[in-house]
Amino acid sequence: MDGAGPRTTVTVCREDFDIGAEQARLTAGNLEIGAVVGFTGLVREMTGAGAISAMELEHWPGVTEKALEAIAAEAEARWPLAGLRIVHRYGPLAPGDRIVLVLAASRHREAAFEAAAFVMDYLKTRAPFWKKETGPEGGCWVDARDADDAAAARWQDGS
Amino acid sequence: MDGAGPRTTVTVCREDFDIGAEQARLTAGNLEIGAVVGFTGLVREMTGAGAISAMELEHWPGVTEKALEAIAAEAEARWPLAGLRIVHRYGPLAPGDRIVLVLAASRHREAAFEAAAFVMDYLKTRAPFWKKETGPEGGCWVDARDADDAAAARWQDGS
Amino acid sequence: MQVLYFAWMRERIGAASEEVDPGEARTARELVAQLSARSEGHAAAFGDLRAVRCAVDQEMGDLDMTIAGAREVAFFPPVTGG
Amino acid sequence: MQVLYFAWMRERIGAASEEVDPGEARTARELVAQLSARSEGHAAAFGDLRAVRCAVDQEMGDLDMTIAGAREVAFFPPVTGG
Repeated sequence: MDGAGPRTTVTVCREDFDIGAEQARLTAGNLEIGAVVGFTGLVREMTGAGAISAMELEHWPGVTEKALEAIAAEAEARWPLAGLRIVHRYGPLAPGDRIVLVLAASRHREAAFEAAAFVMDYLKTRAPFWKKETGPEGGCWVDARDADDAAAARWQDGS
Repeated sequence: MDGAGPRTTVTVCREDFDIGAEQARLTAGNLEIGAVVGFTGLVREMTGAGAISAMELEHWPGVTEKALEAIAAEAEARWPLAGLRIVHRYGPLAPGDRIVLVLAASRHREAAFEAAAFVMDYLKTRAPFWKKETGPEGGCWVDARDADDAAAARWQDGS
Repeated sequence: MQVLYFAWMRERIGAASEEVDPGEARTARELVAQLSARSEGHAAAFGDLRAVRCAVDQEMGDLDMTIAGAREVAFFPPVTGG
Repeated sequence: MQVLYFAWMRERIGAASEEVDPGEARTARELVAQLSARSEGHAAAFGDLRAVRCAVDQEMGDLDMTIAGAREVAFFPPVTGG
Protein backbone atom coordinates (compact mmCIF):
# COMPACT_ATOMS: atom_id res chain seq x y z
CA MET A 1 0.00 0.00 0.00
CA ASP A 2 2.90 2.37 0.57
CA GLY A 3 4.55 1.80 -2.78
CA ALA A 4 6.63 -1.03 -1.32
CA GLY A 5 3.74 -3.43 -1.92
CA PRO A 6 2.23 -5.70 0.66
CA ARG A 7 4.34 -7.69 3.08
CA THR A 8 3.61 -11.31 2.24
CA THR A 9 5.27 -14.41 3.63
CA VAL A 10 4.50 -18.11 3.56
CA THR A 11 5.92 -20.75 5.90
CA VAL A 12 5.37 -24.52 5.89
CA CYS A 13 6.86 -26.10 9.01
CA ARG A 14 6.54 -28.72 11.73
CA GLU A 15 6.68 -26.18 14.55
CA ASP A 16 3.77 -24.41 16.22
CA PHE A 17 3.28 -20.66 15.65
CA ASP A 18 2.60 -17.69 17.95
CA ILE A 19 -0.42 -15.71 16.74
CA GLY A 20 0.36 -12.55 18.70
CA ALA A 21 3.99 -12.48 17.52
CA GLU A 22 2.97 -13.18 13.91
CA GLN A 23 0.42 -10.38 13.96
CA ALA A 24 2.86 -7.94 15.58
CA ARG A 25 5.44 -8.73 12.89
CA LEU A 26 2.90 -8.28 10.08
CA THR A 27 1.72 -4.86 11.26
CA ALA A 28 5.04 -3.48 12.61
CA GLY A 29 5.88 -0.08 11.20
CA ASN A 30 2.78 0.26 8.99
CA LEU A 31 0.46 2.84 10.55
CA GLU A 32 -1.98 2.68 7.64
CA ILE A 33 -3.30 -0.73 8.72
CA GLY A 34 -6.76 -0.38 10.25
CA ALA A 35 -7.84 -4.04 10.22
CA VAL A 36 -6.25 -7.45 10.68
CA VAL A 37 -8.29 -10.61 10.22
CA GLY A 38 -6.78 -13.86 11.46
CA PHE A 39 -7.88 -17.41 10.84
CA THR A 40 -6.57 -20.25 12.99
CA GLY A 41 -7.39 -23.87 12.13
CA LEU A 42 -7.22 -26.44 14.93
CA VAL A 43 -7.28 -30.26 15.10
CA ARG A 44 -10.73 -31.33 16.33
CA GLU A 45 -11.00 -34.39 18.55
CA MET A 46 -14.49 -35.26 17.33
CA THR A 47 -16.44 -37.69 19.46
CA GLY A 48 -18.10 -41.10 19.25
CA ALA A 49 -17.06 -43.46 16.44
CA GLY A 50 -15.14 -40.69 14.69
CA ALA A 51 -13.03 -39.74 17.72
CA ILE A 52 -9.41 -39.20 16.86
CA SER A 53 -6.34 -39.46 19.06
CA ALA A 54 -3.75 -38.16 16.57
CA MET A 55 -3.32 -36.73 13.10
CA GLU A 56 -0.52 -36.88 10.56
CA LEU A 57 -0.35 -34.15 7.93
CA GLU A 58 1.49 -35.11 4.75
CA HIS A 59 2.49 -32.51 2.17
CA TRP A 60 4.55 -32.10 -1.00
CA PRO A 61 7.70 -30.19 -0.02
CA GLY A 62 8.53 -27.35 -2.38
CA VAL A 63 5.25 -27.56 -4.26
CA THR A 64 3.20 -26.74 -1.16
CA GLU A 65 5.09 -23.48 -0.68
CA LYS A 66 4.62 -22.56 -4.34
CA ALA A 67 0.89 -23.30 -4.12
CA LEU A 68 0.49 -21.11 -1.03
CA GLU A 69 2.50 -18.31 -2.63
CA ALA A 70 0.28 -18.45 -5.72
CA ILE A 71 -2.84 -18.21 -3.52
CA ALA A 72 -1.32 -15.24 -1.65
CA ALA A 73 -0.49 -13.50 -4.95
CA GLU A 74 -4.06 -14.03 -6.14
CA ALA A 75 -5.41 -12.51 -2.90
CA GLU A 76 -3.12 -9.50 -3.29
CA ALA A 77 -4.36 -9.00 -6.84
CA ARG A 78 -7.98 -9.03 -5.70
CA TRP A 79 -7.86 -6.90 -2.52
CA PRO A 80 -5.84 -3.85 -1.38
CA LEU A 81 -3.77 -5.62 1.27
CA ALA A 82 -1.01 -4.19 3.44
CA GLY A 83 0.20 -7.63 4.43
CA LEU A 84 -0.61 -11.32 4.21
CA ARG A 85 0.85 -14.16 6.25
CA ILE A 86 0.28 -17.91 5.81
CA VAL A 87 1.73 -20.52 8.17
CA HIS A 88 0.81 -24.19 7.69
CA ARG A 89 2.15 -27.07 9.75
CA TYR A 90 2.81 -30.65 8.70
CA GLY A 91 3.83 -33.83 10.52
CA PRO A 92 2.26 -35.30 13.67
CA LEU A 93 -0.46 -33.29 15.43
CA ALA A 94 -2.83 -33.90 18.34
CA PRO A 95 -6.39 -32.72 19.06
CA GLY A 96 -6.33 -29.04 20.03
CA ASP A 97 -3.13 -28.36 18.09
CA ARG A 98 -2.99 -25.42 15.71
CA ILE A 99 -2.72 -26.44 12.01
CA VAL A 100 -2.87 -23.26 9.98
CA LEU A 101 -2.71 -19.49 10.42
CA VAL A 102 -3.80 -16.89 7.87
CA LEU A 103 -3.47 -13.19 8.66
CA ALA A 104 -4.69 -10.49 6.28
CA ALA A 105 -4.04 -6.79 6.97
CA SER A 106 -5.65 -3.86 5.20
CA ARG A 107 -6.92 -0.31 5.72
CA HIS A 108 -10.51 -1.43 6.18
CA ARG A 109 -12.10 -4.59 7.47
CA GLU A 110 -13.96 -5.68 4.33
CA ALA A 111 -10.78 -6.45 2.37
CA ALA A 112 -9.14 -8.16 5.35
CA PHE A 113 -12.17 -10.41 6.00
CA GLU A 114 -12.61 -11.36 2.36
CA ALA A 115 -8.94 -11.99 1.69
CA ALA A 116 -8.56 -14.25 4.74
CA ALA A 117 -11.67 -16.25 3.79
CA PHE A 118 -10.50 -16.50 0.18
CA VAL A 119 -7.05 -17.77 1.17
CA MET A 120 -8.60 -20.46 3.38
CA ASP A 121 -11.05 -21.56 0.68
CA TYR A 122 -8.31 -21.84 -1.93
CA LEU A 123 -5.84 -23.42 0.49
CA LYS A 124 -8.38 -26.13 1.36
CA THR A 125 -8.84 -27.08 -2.29
CA ARG A 126 -5.48 -26.26 -3.93
CA ALA A 127 -2.56 -26.74 -1.52
CA PRO A 128 -1.09 -30.28 -1.51
CA PHE A 129 -1.77 -31.38 2.07
CA TRP A 130 -3.36 -34.66 3.12
CA LYS A 131 -4.66 -35.45 6.60
CA LYS A 132 -4.54 -38.93 8.10
CA GLU A 133 -6.44 -39.33 11.35
CA THR A 134 -5.78 -42.03 13.92
CA GLY A 135 -8.93 -43.22 15.69
CA PRO A 136 -10.11 -46.26 17.65
CA GLU A 137 -10.06 -48.36 14.46
CA GLY A 138 -6.66 -47.25 13.22
CA GLY A 139 -5.57 -44.72 10.61
CA CYS A 140 -7.95 -43.15 8.13
CA TRP A 141 -7.27 -40.62 5.39
CA VAL A 142 -9.67 -37.69 5.58
CA ASP A 143 -12.06 -37.27 2.63
CA ALA A 144 -12.28 -33.95 0.83
CA ARG A 145 -15.43 -32.00 1.76
CA ASP A 146 -17.88 -30.97 -0.97
CA ALA A 147 -18.48 -27.83 1.12
CA ASP A 148 -14.86 -26.82 0.54
CA ASP A 149 -15.24 -27.08 -3.24
CA ALA A 150 -18.41 -24.99 -3.05
CA ALA A 151 -16.65 -22.41 -0.86
CA ALA A 152 -13.79 -22.10 -3.34
CA ALA A 153 -16.16 -21.88 -6.31
CA ARG A 154 -17.89 -18.77 -4.95
CA TRP A 155 -14.74 -16.71 -5.67
CA GLN A 156 -14.72 -17.64 -9.35
CA ASP A 157 -17.87 -15.90 -10.57
CA GLY A 158 -16.44 -12.42 -10.72
CA SER A 159 -12.96 -13.28 -11.97
CA MET B 1 -21.80 -26.69 21.59
CA ASP B 2 -21.21 -29.13 24.45
CA GLY B 3 -24.48 -28.49 26.24
CA ALA B 4 -22.82 -25.81 28.35
CA GLY B 5 -23.42 -23.25 25.60
CA PRO B 6 -20.82 -21.02 24.08
CA ARG B 7 -18.23 -19.22 26.15
CA THR B 8 -18.97 -15.54 25.60
CA THR B 9 -17.38 -12.57 27.32
CA VAL B 10 -17.34 -8.83 26.69
CA THR B 11 -14.84 -6.34 28.10
CA VAL B 12 -14.73 -2.55 27.70
CA CYS B 13 -11.49 -1.16 29.12
CA ARG B 14 -8.68 1.36 28.77
CA GLU B 15 -5.96 -1.29 28.71
CA ASP B 16 -4.48 -3.00 25.67
CA PHE B 17 -5.23 -6.71 25.05
CA ASP B 18 -3.08 -9.72 24.19
CA ILE B 19 -4.48 -11.54 21.15
CA GLY B 20 -2.61 -14.80 21.73
CA ALA B 21 -3.64 -14.96 25.38
CA GLU B 22 -7.27 -14.09 24.55
CA GLN B 23 -7.44 -16.79 21.89
CA ALA B 24 -5.81 -19.40 24.17
CA ARG B 25 -8.37 -18.60 26.88
CA LEU B 26 -11.29 -18.84 24.45
CA THR B 27 -10.29 -22.26 23.09
CA ALA B 28 -8.87 -23.81 26.28
CA GLY B 29 -10.37 -27.21 27.05
CA ASN B 30 -12.71 -27.32 24.06
CA LEU B 31 -11.34 -29.87 21.57
CA GLU B 32 -14.36 -29.50 19.27
CA ILE B 33 -13.20 -26.09 18.03
CA GLY B 34 -11.82 -26.35 14.50
CA ALA B 35 -11.75 -22.67 13.56
CA VAL B 36 -11.09 -19.34 15.26
CA VAL B 37 -11.51 -16.08 13.36
CA GLY B 38 -10.07 -12.96 14.94
CA PHE B 39 -10.60 -9.33 14.00
CA THR B 40 -8.30 -6.62 15.33
CA GLY B 41 -9.04 -2.95 14.67
CA LEU B 42 -6.13 -0.49 14.82
CA VAL B 43 -5.82 3.30 14.90
CA ARG B 44 -4.68 4.48 11.45
CA GLU B 45 -2.36 7.44 11.20
CA MET B 46 -3.68 8.48 7.78
CA THR B 47 -1.53 10.90 5.84
CA GLY B 48 -1.66 14.39 4.33
CA ALA B 49 -4.32 16.80 5.56
CA GLY B 50 -6.12 14.04 7.45
CA ALA B 51 -3.05 12.89 9.40
CA ILE B 52 -3.79 12.24 13.04
CA SER B 53 -1.46 12.30 16.02
CA ALA B 54 -3.88 11.01 18.64
CA MET B 55 -7.39 9.70 19.18
CA GLU B 56 -9.82 9.84 22.08
CA LEU B 57 -12.54 7.21 22.25
CA GLU B 58 -15.61 8.22 24.26
CA HIS B 59 -18.24 5.69 25.28
CA TRP B 60 -21.32 5.31 27.45
CA PRO B 61 -20.30 3.25 30.49
CA GLY B 62 -22.74 0.46 31.30
CA VAL B 63 -24.75 0.89 28.12
CA THR B 64 -21.77 0.02 25.91
CA GLU B 65 -21.34 -3.32 27.65
CA LYS B 66 -25.06 -4.09 27.32
CA ALA B 67 -24.95 -3.22 23.61
CA LEU B 68 -21.97 -5.51 22.99
CA GLU B 69 -23.60 -8.32 24.97
CA ALA B 70 -26.76 -7.98 22.88
CA ILE B 71 -24.70 -8.18 19.68
CA ALA B 72 -22.90 -11.27 21.00
CA ALA B 73 -26.21 -12.92 21.89
CA GLU B 74 -27.53 -12.21 18.40
CA ALA B 75 -24.41 -13.80 16.87
CA GLU B 76 -24.83 -16.88 19.05
CA ALA B 77 -28.45 -17.20 17.95
CA ARG B 78 -27.44 -17.07 14.29
CA TRP B 79 -24.35 -19.33 14.19
CA PRO B 80 -23.25 -22.49 16.04
CA LEU B 81 -20.45 -20.91 18.07
CA ALA B 82 -18.23 -22.52 20.68
CA GLY B 83 -17.05 -19.17 21.97
CA LEU B 84 -17.17 -15.45 21.31
CA ARG B 85 -14.95 -12.74 22.78
CA ILE B 86 -15.27 -8.97 22.37
CA VAL B 87 -12.76 -6.49 23.82
CA HIS B 88 -13.14 -2.77 23.05
CA ARG B 89 -10.90 -0.04 24.42
CA TYR B 90 -11.79 3.56 25.26
CA GLY B 91 -9.79 6.61 26.32
CA PRO B 92 -6.67 8.03 24.67
CA LEU B 93 -5.10 6.06 21.81
CA ALA B 94 -2.27 6.66 19.35
CA PRO B 95 -1.74 5.58 15.71
CA GLY B 96 -0.91 1.86 15.59
CA ASP B 97 -2.74 1.14 18.85
CA ARG B 98 -5.23 -1.72 18.99
CA ILE B 99 -8.86 -0.56 19.44
CA VAL B 100 -11.02 -3.66 19.27
CA LEU B 101 -10.73 -7.44 19.25
CA VAL B 102 -13.42 -9.90 18.18
CA LEU B 103 -12.76 -13.64 18.33
CA ALA B 104 -15.30 -16.20 17.11
CA ALA B 105 -14.71 -19.93 17.59
CA SER B 106 -16.68 -22.74 15.95
CA ARG B 107 -16.35 -26.25 14.53
CA HIS B 108 -16.00 -25.01 10.97
CA ARG B 109 -14.65 -21.83 9.44
CA GLU B 110 -17.82 -20.56 7.75
CA ALA B 111 -19.61 -19.84 11.05
CA ALA B 112 -16.51 -18.30 12.62
CA PHE B 113 -15.88 -15.97 9.66
CA GLU B 114 -19.50 -14.88 9.40
CA ALA B 115 -20.00 -14.35 13.13
CA ALA B 116 -16.85 -12.22 13.46
CA ALA B 117 -17.84 -10.07 10.46
CA PHE B 118 -21.40 -9.74 11.79
CA VAL B 119 -20.22 -8.63 15.24
CA MET B 120 -17.96 -5.98 13.71
CA ASP B 121 -20.71 -4.68 11.41
CA TYR B 122 -23.20 -4.40 14.27
CA LEU B 123 -20.61 -3.00 16.70
CA LYS B 124 -19.75 -0.24 14.22
CA THR B 125 -23.38 0.86 13.96
CA ARG B 126 -24.90 -0.01 17.35
CA ALA B 127 -22.37 0.26 20.17
CA PRO B 128 -22.15 3.74 21.77
CA PHE B 129 -18.58 4.72 20.97
CA TRP B 130 -17.45 8.02 19.47
CA LYS B 131 -13.99 8.71 18.05
CA LYS B 132 -12.34 12.12 18.25
CA GLU B 133 -9.16 12.46 16.22
CA THR B 134 -6.45 15.04 16.87
CA GLY B 135 -4.77 16.28 13.69
CA PRO B 136 -2.73 19.29 12.56
CA GLU B 137 -5.82 21.52 12.83
CA GLY B 138 -6.97 20.31 16.23
CA GLY B 139 -9.64 17.84 17.32
CA CYS B 140 -12.28 16.46 14.99
CA TRP B 141 -15.11 14.02 15.68
CA VAL B 142 -15.14 11.16 13.17
CA ASP B 143 -18.18 10.97 10.90
CA ALA B 144 -20.12 7.73 10.64
CA ARG B 145 -19.41 5.86 7.38
CA ASP B 146 -22.27 5.03 5.01
CA ALA B 147 -20.33 1.84 4.21
CA ASP B 148 -20.81 0.71 7.81
CA ASP B 149 -24.59 1.14 7.60
CA ALA B 150 -24.60 -0.84 4.35
CA ALA B 151 -22.44 -3.57 5.92
CA ALA B 152 -24.82 -3.89 8.87
CA ALA B 153 -27.90 -3.91 6.61
CA ARG B 154 -26.73 -7.01 4.72
CA TRP B 155 -27.39 -9.16 7.82
CA GLN B 156 -31.04 -8.08 8.03
CA ASP B 157 -32.44 -9.64 4.86
CA GLY B 158 -32.63 -13.19 6.13
CA SER B 159 -33.67 -12.45 9.70
CA MET C 1 -35.64 13.84 34.09
CA GLN C 2 -31.94 13.43 33.43
CA VAL C 3 -30.75 14.34 29.91
CA LEU C 4 -27.37 13.04 28.71
CA TYR C 5 -25.18 14.28 25.84
CA PHE C 6 -22.24 12.59 24.15
CA ALA C 7 -19.36 13.47 21.81
CA TRP C 8 -19.73 16.77 19.92
CA MET C 9 -23.24 17.31 21.33
CA ARG C 10 -21.73 17.25 24.83
CA GLU C 11 -19.00 19.67 23.72
CA ARG C 12 -21.40 22.15 22.08
CA ILE C 13 -23.76 22.12 25.05
CA GLY C 14 -20.88 22.25 27.50
CA ALA C 15 -22.28 19.56 29.80
CA ALA C 16 -22.47 15.78 29.86
CA SER C 17 -25.85 15.83 31.59
CA GLU C 18 -28.48 18.14 33.00
CA GLU C 19 -31.71 17.86 35.00
CA VAL C 20 -34.67 18.88 32.83
CA ASP C 21 -38.40 19.29 33.41
CA PRO C 22 -39.94 17.90 30.20
CA GLY C 23 -43.09 19.98 30.67
CA GLU C 24 -45.54 19.24 27.83
CA ALA C 25 -43.01 17.27 25.74
CA ARG C 26 -44.26 13.75 25.01
CA THR C 27 -41.62 12.57 22.52
CA ALA C 28 -37.86 12.99 22.21
CA ARG C 29 -38.50 15.35 19.26
CA GLU C 30 -40.70 17.59 21.39
CA LEU C 31 -38.05 17.54 24.11
CA VAL C 32 -35.45 18.61 21.52
CA ALA C 33 -37.58 21.64 20.60
CA GLN C 34 -37.64 22.67 24.24
CA LEU C 35 -33.92 22.00 24.85
CA SER C 36 -32.86 23.93 21.72
CA ALA C 37 -34.18 27.14 23.28
CA ARG C 38 -31.96 26.78 26.34
CA SER C 39 -28.74 28.26 24.89
CA GLU C 40 -26.80 28.88 21.69
CA GLY C 41 -24.84 25.71 22.45
CA HIS C 42 -28.04 23.68 22.68
CA ALA C 43 -29.29 25.20 19.42
CA ALA C 44 -25.98 24.31 17.74
CA ALA C 45 -26.02 20.76 19.11
CA PHE C 46 -29.57 20.20 17.78
CA GLY C 47 -29.01 22.16 14.56
CA ASP C 48 -29.12 19.16 12.23
CA LEU C 49 -31.47 16.49 13.54
CA ARG C 50 -30.38 14.02 10.85
CA ALA C 51 -27.14 13.72 12.86
CA VAL C 52 -28.90 13.18 16.22
CA ARG C 53 -29.67 9.79 17.73
CA CYS C 54 -31.41 9.17 21.04
CA ALA C 55 -32.06 6.62 23.75
CA VAL C 56 -34.87 6.64 26.31
CA ASP C 57 -33.99 4.87 29.57
CA GLN C 58 -31.03 3.38 27.68
CA GLU C 59 -33.13 1.92 24.84
CA MET C 60 -31.96 3.18 21.45
CA GLY C 61 -34.67 4.56 19.19
CA ASP C 62 -35.64 7.47 16.98
CA LEU C 63 -36.77 10.98 17.88
CA ASP C 64 -40.43 9.98 17.81
CA MET C 65 -39.99 7.65 20.80
CA THR C 66 -42.20 8.47 23.74
CA ILE C 67 -40.52 9.93 26.79
CA ALA C 68 -43.54 9.51 29.05
CA GLY C 69 -42.37 8.36 32.48
CA ALA C 70 -38.73 8.23 31.39
CA ARG C 71 -36.04 8.87 33.97
CA GLU C 72 -33.24 9.39 31.43
CA VAL C 73 -33.06 10.56 27.82
CA ALA C 74 -29.73 10.56 25.95
CA PHE C 75 -28.80 12.42 22.76
CA PHE C 76 -25.73 11.57 20.68
CA PRO C 77 -24.32 11.56 17.13
CA PRO C 78 -24.16 8.36 15.04
CA VAL C 79 -21.71 5.97 16.69
CA THR C 80 -18.18 5.51 15.32
CA GLY C 81 -16.54 2.75 17.34
CA GLY C 82 -14.68 -0.34 16.22
CA MET D 1 10.30 -40.23 -15.92
CA GLN D 2 9.77 -39.95 -12.15
CA VAL D 3 6.28 -40.79 -10.86
CA LEU D 4 5.27 -39.59 -7.39
CA TYR D 5 2.46 -40.83 -5.13
CA PHE D 6 0.95 -39.20 -2.04
CA ALA D 7 -1.31 -40.11 0.88
CA TRP D 8 -3.33 -43.33 0.46
CA MET D 9 -2.08 -43.78 -3.12
CA ARG D 10 1.48 -43.92 -1.75
CA GLU D 11 0.39 -46.40 0.93
CA ARG D 12 -1.43 -48.71 -1.51
CA ILE D 13 1.43 -48.70 -3.98
CA GLY D 14 4.01 -49.03 -1.22
CA ALA D 15 6.34 -46.37 -2.61
CA ALA D 16 6.53 -42.58 -2.65
CA SER D 17 8.11 -42.56 -6.10
CA GLU D 18 9.32 -44.80 -8.89
CA GLU D 19 11.19 -44.45 -12.17
CA VAL D 20 8.86 -45.26 -15.08
CA ASP D 21 9.28 -45.53 -18.84
CA PRO D 22 6.07 -43.97 -20.17
CA GLY D 23 6.33 -45.93 -23.42
CA GLU D 24 3.44 -45.00 -25.70
CA ALA D 25 1.52 -43.06 -23.02
CA ARG D 26 0.86 -39.45 -24.11
CA THR D 27 -1.49 -38.32 -21.32
CA ALA D 28 -1.65 -38.88 -17.58
CA ARG D 29 -4.70 -41.10 -18.17
CA GLU D 30 -2.76 -43.33 -20.55
CA LEU D 31 0.07 -43.49 -18.03
CA VAL D 32 -2.43 -44.58 -15.37
CA ALA D 33 -3.56 -47.49 -17.56
CA GLN D 34 0.03 -48.64 -17.82
CA LEU D 35 0.81 -48.13 -14.11
CA SER D 36 -2.33 -49.99 -13.01
CA ALA D 37 -0.95 -53.19 -14.53
CA ARG D 38 2.22 -53.06 -12.42
CA SER D 39 0.85 -54.60 -9.19
CA GLU D 40 -2.29 -55.20 -7.16
CA GLY D 41 -1.33 -52.16 -5.11
CA HIS D 42 -1.17 -50.00 -8.22
CA ALA D 43 -4.53 -51.35 -9.40
CA ALA D 44 -6.04 -50.54 -5.98
CA ALA D 45 -4.56 -47.02 -5.94
CA PHE D 46 -6.00 -46.27 -9.39
CA GLY D 47 -9.26 -48.17 -8.77
CA ASP D 48 -11.47 -45.06 -8.68
CA LEU D 49 -10.16 -42.34 -10.96
CA ARG D 50 -12.72 -39.81 -9.67
CA ALA D 51 -10.56 -39.72 -6.52
CA VAL D 52 -7.27 -39.24 -8.38
CA ARG D 53 -5.66 -35.86 -9.07
CA CYS D 54 -2.41 -35.31 -10.95
CA ALA D 55 0.36 -32.81 -11.60
CA VAL D 56 2.80 -32.79 -14.51
CA ASP D 57 6.14 -31.17 -13.69
CA GLN D 58 4.44 -29.74 -10.61
CA GLU D 59 1.57 -28.12 -12.54
CA MET D 60 -1.82 -29.30 -11.25
CA GLY D 61 -4.22 -30.49 -13.93
CA ASP D 62 -6.59 -33.28 -14.91
CA LEU D 63 -5.85 -36.76 -16.22
CA ASP D 64 -6.04 -35.62 -19.84
CA MET D 65 -2.95 -33.41 -19.43
CA THR D 66 -0.15 -34.24 -21.80
CA ILE D 67 2.92 -35.88 -20.30
CA ALA D 68 5.08 -35.41 -23.41
CA GLY D 69 8.59 -34.42 -22.34
CA ALA D 70 7.65 -34.41 -18.64
CA ARG D 71 10.32 -35.27 -16.11
CA GLU D 72 7.88 -35.79 -13.22
CA VAL D 73 4.24 -36.86 -12.94
CA ALA D 74 2.51 -36.93 -9.53
CA PHE D 75 -0.72 -38.70 -8.54
CA PHE D 76 -2.63 -37.92 -5.35
CA PRO D 77 -6.11 -37.82 -3.79
CA PRO D 78 -8.07 -34.57 -3.41
CA VAL D 79 -6.23 -32.34 -0.95
CA THR D 80 -7.44 -31.98 2.66
CA GLY D 81 -5.24 -29.36 4.32
CA GLY D 82 -6.17 -26.31 6.35
